[in-house]
Amino acid sequence: MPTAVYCDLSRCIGCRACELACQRENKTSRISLEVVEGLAPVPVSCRQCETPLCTAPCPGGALRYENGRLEYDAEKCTGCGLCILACPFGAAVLKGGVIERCDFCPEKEIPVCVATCPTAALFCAEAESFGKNIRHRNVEKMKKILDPSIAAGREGRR
Amino acid sequence: MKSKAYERSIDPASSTMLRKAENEGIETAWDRYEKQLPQCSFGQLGICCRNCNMGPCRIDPFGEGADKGICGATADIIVARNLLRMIAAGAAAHSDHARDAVLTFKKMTVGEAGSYSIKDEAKLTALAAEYGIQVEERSKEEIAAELADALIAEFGKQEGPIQFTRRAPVERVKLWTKVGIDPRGVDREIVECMHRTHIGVDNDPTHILLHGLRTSLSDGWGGSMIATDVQDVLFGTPTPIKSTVNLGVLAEDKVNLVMHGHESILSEMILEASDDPEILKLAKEKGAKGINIVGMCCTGNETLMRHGIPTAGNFLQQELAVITGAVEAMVVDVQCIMPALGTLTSCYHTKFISTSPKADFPGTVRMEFHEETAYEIAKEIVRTAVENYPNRNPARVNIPDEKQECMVGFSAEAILAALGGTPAPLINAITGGAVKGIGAVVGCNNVKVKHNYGHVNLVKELIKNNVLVVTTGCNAIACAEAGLLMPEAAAMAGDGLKGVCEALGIPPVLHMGSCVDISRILLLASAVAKALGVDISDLPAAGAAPEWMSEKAVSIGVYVVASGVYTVLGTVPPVLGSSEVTKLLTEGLDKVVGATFAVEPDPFKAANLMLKHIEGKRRDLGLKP
Amino acid sequence: MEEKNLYPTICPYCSLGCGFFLEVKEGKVAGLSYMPGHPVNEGSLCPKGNASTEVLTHPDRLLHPLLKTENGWKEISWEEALSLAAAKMGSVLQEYGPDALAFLGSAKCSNEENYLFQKIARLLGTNNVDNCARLCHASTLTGLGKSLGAGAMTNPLSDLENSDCIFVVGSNFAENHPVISRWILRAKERGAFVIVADPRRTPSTWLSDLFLRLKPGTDIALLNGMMHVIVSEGLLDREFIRKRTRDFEGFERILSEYSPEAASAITGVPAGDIIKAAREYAKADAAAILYSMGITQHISGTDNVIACSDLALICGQVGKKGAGIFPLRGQNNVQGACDMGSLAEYFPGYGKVGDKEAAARLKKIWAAEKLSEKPGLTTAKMSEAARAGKLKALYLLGEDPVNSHPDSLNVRKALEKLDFLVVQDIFMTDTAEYADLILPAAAWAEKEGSFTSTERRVQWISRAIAPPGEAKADLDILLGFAEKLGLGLEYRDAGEVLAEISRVVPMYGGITKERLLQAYRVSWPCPETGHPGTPILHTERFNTPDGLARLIPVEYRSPAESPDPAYPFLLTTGRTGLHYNGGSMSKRSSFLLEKEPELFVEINPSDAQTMEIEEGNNIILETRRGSTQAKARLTERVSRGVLFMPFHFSGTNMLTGDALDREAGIPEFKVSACRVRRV
Amino acid sequence: MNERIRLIIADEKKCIGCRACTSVCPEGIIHFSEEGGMRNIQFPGSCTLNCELCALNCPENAIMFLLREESNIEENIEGKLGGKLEGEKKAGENRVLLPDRIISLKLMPCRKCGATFATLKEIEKVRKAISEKVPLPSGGDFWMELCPGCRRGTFREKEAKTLLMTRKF
Amino acid sequence: MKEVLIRPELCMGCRSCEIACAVEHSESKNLFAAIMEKPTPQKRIYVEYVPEYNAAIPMTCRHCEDAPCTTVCPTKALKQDEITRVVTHSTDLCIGCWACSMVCNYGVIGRQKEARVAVKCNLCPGREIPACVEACPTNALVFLEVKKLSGVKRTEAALKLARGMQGKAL
Repeated sequence: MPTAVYCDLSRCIGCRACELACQRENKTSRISLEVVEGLAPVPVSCRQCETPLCTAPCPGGALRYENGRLEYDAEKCTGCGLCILACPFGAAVLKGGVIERCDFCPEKEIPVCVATCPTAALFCAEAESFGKNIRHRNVEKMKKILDPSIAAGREGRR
Repeated sequence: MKSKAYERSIDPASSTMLRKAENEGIETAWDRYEKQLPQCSFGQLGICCRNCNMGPCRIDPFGEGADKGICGATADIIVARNLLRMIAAGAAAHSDHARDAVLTFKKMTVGEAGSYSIKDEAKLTALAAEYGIQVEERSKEEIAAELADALIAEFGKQEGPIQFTRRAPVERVKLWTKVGIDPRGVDREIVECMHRTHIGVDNDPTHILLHGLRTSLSDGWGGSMIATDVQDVLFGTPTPIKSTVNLGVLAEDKVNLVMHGHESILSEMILEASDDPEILKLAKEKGAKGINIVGMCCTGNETLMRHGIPTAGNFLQQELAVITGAVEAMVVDVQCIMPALGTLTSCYHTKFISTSPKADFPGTVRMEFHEETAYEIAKEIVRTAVENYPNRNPARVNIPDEKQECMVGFSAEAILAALGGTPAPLINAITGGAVKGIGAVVGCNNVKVKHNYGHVNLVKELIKNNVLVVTTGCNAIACAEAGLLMPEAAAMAGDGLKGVCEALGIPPVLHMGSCVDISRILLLASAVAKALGVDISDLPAAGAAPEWMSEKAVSIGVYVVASGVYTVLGTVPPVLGSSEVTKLLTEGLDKVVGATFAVEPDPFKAANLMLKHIEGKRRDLGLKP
Repeated sequence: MEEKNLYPTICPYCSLGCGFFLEVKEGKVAGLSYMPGHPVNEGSLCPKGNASTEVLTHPDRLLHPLLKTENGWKEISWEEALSLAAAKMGSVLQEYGPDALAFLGSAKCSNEENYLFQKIARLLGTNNVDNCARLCHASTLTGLGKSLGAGAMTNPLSDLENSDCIFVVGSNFAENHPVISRWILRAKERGAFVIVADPRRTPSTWLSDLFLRLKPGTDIALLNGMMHVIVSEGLLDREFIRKRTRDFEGFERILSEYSPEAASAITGVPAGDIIKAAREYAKADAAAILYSMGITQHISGTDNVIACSDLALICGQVGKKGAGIFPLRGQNNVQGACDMGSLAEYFPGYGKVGDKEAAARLKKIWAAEKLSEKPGLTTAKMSEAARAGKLKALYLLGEDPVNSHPDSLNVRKALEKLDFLVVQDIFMTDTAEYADLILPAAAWAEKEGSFTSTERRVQWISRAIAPPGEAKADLDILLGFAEKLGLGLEYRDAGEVLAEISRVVPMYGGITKERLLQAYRVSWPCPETGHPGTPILHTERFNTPDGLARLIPVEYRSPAESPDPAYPFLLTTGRTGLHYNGGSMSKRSSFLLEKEPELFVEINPSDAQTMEIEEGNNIILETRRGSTQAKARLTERVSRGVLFMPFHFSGTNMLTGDALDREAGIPEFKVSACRVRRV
Repeated sequence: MNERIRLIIADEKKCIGCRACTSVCPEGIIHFSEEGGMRNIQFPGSCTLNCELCALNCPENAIMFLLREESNIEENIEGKLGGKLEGEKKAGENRVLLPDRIISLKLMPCRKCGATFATLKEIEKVRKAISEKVPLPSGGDFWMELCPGCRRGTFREKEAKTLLMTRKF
Repeated sequence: MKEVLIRPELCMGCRSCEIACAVEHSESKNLFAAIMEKPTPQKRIYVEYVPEYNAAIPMTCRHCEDAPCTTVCPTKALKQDEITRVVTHSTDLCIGCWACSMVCNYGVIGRQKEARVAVKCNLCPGREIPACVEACPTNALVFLEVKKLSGVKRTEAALKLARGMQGKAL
């Protein structure tokens, strides 16, 4: 299941609970949040790309796309850090010879950043669910502008 | 975007009428089809279900959305259920037709069906023998009465086989029994279809389809076959006869009465009534040179093959006949009658007369038909037509010139007779390789296919390859219009078939009747199989329905396959939404009944599929390729 | 994996009362787990909550009682410490009388501890007992007390999801109570309209549908302006006004001066927006008002609160699902500390000091001979009295007035002037530096007791781990102290204290330790055993003698200080998401500190440009009371002429004024005139 | 097992300066430093450890070992490196002691913040690897010129921009 | 430019547009063949249901000006034509990072599971009218310039008014 931690930016209040929870769980925070111009908070973490560029230069096969997800094998990692140079998002860091990137907190039911997010802005889901959420929200908005007479008409049709 | 008239039909007469319609701003089935485009994909794939009011439910064929209905039915279940309901409806149409014929037959024996009589005593005796009815020292009415009771009992038979199924080769019957699809009374099977497809009953696609096979067999070897045989007893078993077809059969100076629909009971009486001197006199008075009765669709096939009454066209030509502006009355009973005729006839002087107690339409003159007063009503109908003659607007009349001669009336008995009373010459021709095999090409018209294009090209391709073609229904009329039903058409056949046709003086395409008469094809196949000492599924034979559209056609297709004949469909049935059902129909059935379906819209490719199948069977039988 | 034990607990930071589990391994805190089943936070936690365990394991924790000597701090035994404290306090009592003593309770301590603390004070004969609610929500107590009869949040937080319109005024909930955003967003998902009135463009405003950027301190003008619209457009709930309120006639008159245009002139909010906000609020089926210290920390704090309450009342938006007034409190037990009577003018359960009946009732239960009938000193007055030499000894229970009280220079002076200062805390604070005696206390998870969250939810915290070193639970320390004083208070544990509380405080009547352990979610009033608690207040009647709410007209008054040519900027203060109040806890989280390490001041980029200040420059801020240095942060969050500073770092409150609300005595932290220059 | 002295031979042409060797060496005897826009990797001439982790982990196979006792060591080295190595030859012994070797590689400054973050050779290698995977048009891998921090920042700014477009307040 | 515009009041929720879209973006462009194809053809228009109104709203790419998805796409797989404003997506360049999906305000960037790439409306290049619009049986989807749609709506409103007046006169 290629899932990733996504952020519904419209809900994010930039509180940084995610960073803190991640740091507590993983020693290094693998999600980084900054509030751009004090107005727009954006968390960045591994996008779990489905055609990950980071695997391209990996010499030992430590990073590979398998079973529909990006797998990392620290045993095989040479610590060369080339993957970090390949990532367009700068979403991973090399620390002590291993790659620190979001691995969904395997020991937890849900990643801690998602669990702790006070506004439920972060969520861990399959990529397509994001669009679905937004569409539903748009429907809610459009609902208001729908002519109430339609509703009456549809009742009859029902 | 409206298609051009010539893109709609290969028949010049039809194209002419379509152009006339366009000029007059008249809407036809083709126009309505184009307004339906694009058609609902869920419907086309058979993955919508309206069997309960939690629904309608539908399955996303691309797997993103719903993969189950509310009750949990998958695409496979929904498709199978929908297909079963189609079979049930088709079987119901045929068998109800049969019921009407048998009931008339029964009334006739007790003298309640005034003008009907037994026309084919030989067949009566043969049928009685099949039912073990004593024939010696009994009047034909007595025999008929007992036979009628026996036949009526077949419909509601709760247990035990339908008698006519035993006409099939023994191997076939054994197979049916083994698989558990040896049918019981057709009424029971249809009711069971409706029960099984009700919410929460049968939900295994294979299990559902097996019942589909059984139901269709109760139609093919029950309903349809009873209809054919009873009509033969009542109206005579067809024998080869010549006539004409196509819209050109309408007469410019006569009262034109078109008989459209399916049941012979009505048409036979109208034919009689049209000869009534009183009516003929009236016609003269009204300025007509006479009364021209013509057939349409399967009623057309019935009167064509029994009486040589000309036929104006097949299913898609029903509106075109009216559009000629020369039709005084369009008399209809049941099945395949477009409700659009109501609006259409109102644009002309044509009277749209509905007669069946079961079927009424918008804009009709209602003249309900009952056996007791059959002749009187028929006379009244003809009179209405005649009286309408003065209303005809000559300015709007345009009867196409095209009419085509044809030789029809090849009932199974007639074929045997043509062969000299024994199937041996045919068997020899087949084993000898002059005739590669038998192709049964049947079915409706469908606006999704250019009118008659599928029919004519498929048949031509088959005879070219020395396959003797038997035909019924709308395909038969299409072939007739294309001149394929003439002995001269042998010229279009391959050398082997040509030789056989010329020797016997028969066309390479044999007209076996209306769509309900596909039972005749089953009998012919059984006869050939028995003569070869094999099962039907071993025969070098294949079926096709290049332009099928009705639920009857679904039932036919299924019983033909269940009887062991490989069948190629020219339009896609609404089953592709289920890979399981599709696989079962196109592959799995081979293991069950020794035959499968194939779908191929291109008639040439379809012919190839059939030829390949026939060649395969020939090889299996050790016959010369 | 080794076995970890999970202990349910409640977050020690803000007043929402979020639940989580402490992971305890071999008697040590190993981490925390989320509690998705908790009705307030549904498992989520803000950054402070996430960092809360760092407090428990921090090396700075006080481990032994400390005595100030000439050679610095000296570790002494508990016996010595408590004897000393009792002796010193006793001698002051003897020499100067009870009112020379003062007790400053803590909104961070449990109900039981606060109860005991004020009981000690009152048994010693003084009402000089107060807590930090004075600094944040005293105006709520007085304001809502006057109009509705109960100074507390009317509905549970989760009820916000049922609101169709949420009007947030003077609250940056997204940073200070992040979990509230969850409920507001949920309401928004249902189509609710969210209005945020704030001088700053805070994260809370990001979630709003309408943002009213008012000038600091002009809340009454805004609220009256909205009410003007509601009255003149006939959007009020006449039936509600007739049946449930009184004094509407006089009230209506005063509004006439606050046309949207007039209000706009004062507040700086476009008149159109005021009208829109008024319509959305009044027309909603259920509308909620959320407010916080932006309303309360003004000299007109009480009036501000009343204005909010008036708005709710005339629209009938109180006492039903999704409609109510939500004062967002600060500390995790600020509600409880007030309920327990850790207040100069209230006995436990809000019996007024001076009310004979209330005193008699208390005397009976306490078996006390007499109780002082004179209202005690509030925090600010304590400082004043100390400076004047009238106050001699002070017992501080987990408070850091040097950092958290306004005008800290004067606070320091006051502390210096004291004869004896006891500070009971978990960390060394700036205040503790002035102490004569420091008593090391247990942190929240190291003791047991009940806490009352802002939504009146009483929750029990069990002891998960032992306190470090010799530190002791506050309750034990207080009991030891009382014993030394010979007050004869005998309770075996917090449960027994709570049992007494349920007899003294009517709305806690049905709340016992056993019940809280079973279902740690009872909302007061819960007058008797078996009562289910009351999530929504005022559904039938208000808590006033006649059951009717009062509509009290309030007038806009300009803040005590306004910008002038000498001090051209308007300085406002508040919290950031990552720190907490004086920061004695949050600044001990390495992570929180790493992200927000030092004092900063938000300044509008165009102001900065004029002053030639660049991002990250150190600048000096000066008010009439003091000056401090901070890093400049250029942002559009503040409008021109406005500065914002968080109050977590020492320095901010050198600048703030000590002008007080005349009724509630709450200081005006939110508005000071200020000038700025580069270092 | 006897303690054997082995020579570490690092191939300057192959080395891209990724530092994998420095991080895996159990004794930390391979050092690196960055100054003046260069990354310097310092290899000791020889190693007594019984491990070849640095060679195993080198993504470019740029490190090899030779036993000092092997004959014709000069040839070996010269043959393998295709160049002459300056070594100290002790009189009377057919042995070479190599001095510490420093491989200096040019670093790439981040186009945004100016801080150096990777060697040019590393960047080149990664670029090539990426382009084999995804047929990026020229300039399609703009991020290669940014340090990871600025990549995050750039991405963040882009997202923020889209967010601010919809945010009214 | 012409856009796929939505008239929710006319939508019956039949999802014909969704299927037509998936079929149009299949190898074979034929329904019966498309359902068997791998990777599964993917729709780029989404019919969302509004329970309160028993109505449905089709949603598809608006081809925003200054489209956010093109801004955040690191590999330029998403590109906007400067003149036509059509936002197109190249599956070759897509690395499946879903940054686009995060910033799309309409939630209309979908995902091809097997190919692991994003899919979105490209207004059916080579077609005069996009497949979804053509498939709509009730004209709830129209392919028009925004200005034109207002024109259509005005005409309709005028017609309605006129009919109403007639009704009264009668």
